[in-house]
Amino acid sequence: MITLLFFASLKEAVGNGQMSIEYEPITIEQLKRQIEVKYGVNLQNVMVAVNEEYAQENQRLQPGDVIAFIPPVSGG
Amino acid sequence: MITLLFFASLKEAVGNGQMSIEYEPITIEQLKRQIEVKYGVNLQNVMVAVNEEYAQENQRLQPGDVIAFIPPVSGG
Amino acid sequence: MNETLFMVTDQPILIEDVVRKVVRPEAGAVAVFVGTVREFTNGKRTLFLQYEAYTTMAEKMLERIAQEIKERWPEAKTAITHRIGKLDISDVAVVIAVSTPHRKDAYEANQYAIERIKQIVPIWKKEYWEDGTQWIGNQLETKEYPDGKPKEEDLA
Amino acid sequence: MNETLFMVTDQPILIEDVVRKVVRPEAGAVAVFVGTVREFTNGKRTLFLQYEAYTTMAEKMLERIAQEIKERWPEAKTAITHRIGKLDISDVAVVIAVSTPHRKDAYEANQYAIERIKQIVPIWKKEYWEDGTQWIGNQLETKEYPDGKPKEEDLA
Repeated sequence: MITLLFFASLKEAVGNGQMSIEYEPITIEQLKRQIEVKYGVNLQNVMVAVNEEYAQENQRLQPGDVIAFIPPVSGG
Repeated sequence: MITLLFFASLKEAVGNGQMSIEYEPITIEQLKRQIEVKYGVNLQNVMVAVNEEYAQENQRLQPGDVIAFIPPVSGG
Repeated sequence: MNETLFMVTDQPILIEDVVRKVVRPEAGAVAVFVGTVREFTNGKRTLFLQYEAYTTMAEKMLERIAQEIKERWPEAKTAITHRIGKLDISDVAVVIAVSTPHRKDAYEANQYAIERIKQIVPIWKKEYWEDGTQWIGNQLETKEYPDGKPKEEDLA
Repeated sequence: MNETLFMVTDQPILIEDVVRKVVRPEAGAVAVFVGTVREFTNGKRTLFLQYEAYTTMAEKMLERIAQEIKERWPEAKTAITHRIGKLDISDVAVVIAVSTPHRKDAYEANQYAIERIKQIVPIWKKEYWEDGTQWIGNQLETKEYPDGKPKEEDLA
């Protein structure tokens, strides 16, 4: 299983902050395309964290990963 | 009357933080010379405030003035 | 002990508490940044804000910022608390405290911390105005993205 | 109200109190400087400090510094409290809070304030070491004058 987390504007667009999907040996880039198609969102400038660390687009998912989609932050 | 105030190291050197002297129509520079002679202190780099404002050496005393001798400050 | 140096909380922040974490005998200077909720931004009146965080990661990123500071200013000690949830005008959203032996380093390291918070810490704010709401989209608070989609050049 | 913005006190300083004086709806940033008593200076161990002030003039000079800040950063609001009397290691000696709409100004104005305090505010500190005491003589804390007589070039 893979856990997906969505925050802020993305959470509202997707309609859910957290969901689980079946594990597939794909890259983050490929996962982003899937999400974009499924939920009609644009993830072009959304950063992705894998297990609470920012990750590169070409990183491949591992079983059990927690994948967070992080729109531009605005804390402070 | 003129009130004289001494602080920090100067207060210790003069032995007193506050004293009154008779008014004389002299400048601050002349007053400094008098104090230096009387108490054996060096006021070369001591600033002088008249009525709580920094003053020039050539300013002349006025009756009732409060003259403060201010060694280099070290607050903060 | 270190875990309490970097906190995301839904409770009001006591500035005193954050500062106390970095005061130590070898440091004479503490630079503190207090970020409060501003009422007007570009002429538009904010009623209140809602902050949301990816809390566990946000605390990790705050700690990373402190590590980066340590690399650049080895004598610095940093503590940061960020509040989330509903915040009213003038409420304290973030407190950053950096202590150093000499004050110039404290100011510089503190400014570094707030800049980095706005770049890498997963916390978001939603503005509530009289005529609507909006997630604020980019790190420098100068633009809004009605659909949450910043342009590529804004993420450089 | 203004009179409480600039205080010399013999009581412990609450940082929260000083910051609260400058928080306001139009300001989103408060830069705060907290000066604490450092244990070691140039390798020499301080046991405690004694601060003395020409209190009425010192408060006037703090207010003058705030006016100077206002001239340079018109949107800034400044509050400063300086403690006097006996201070132990890590005690808070001074708190400077400057609020501005945007943070860069707050940091700059705050640094300006502490530099000016060390130049014009009539407050003096006496260091107590294991082997003696000394009034600290010049504004930049880099030299000592055993007899309280700095060289002319130090007052430039």
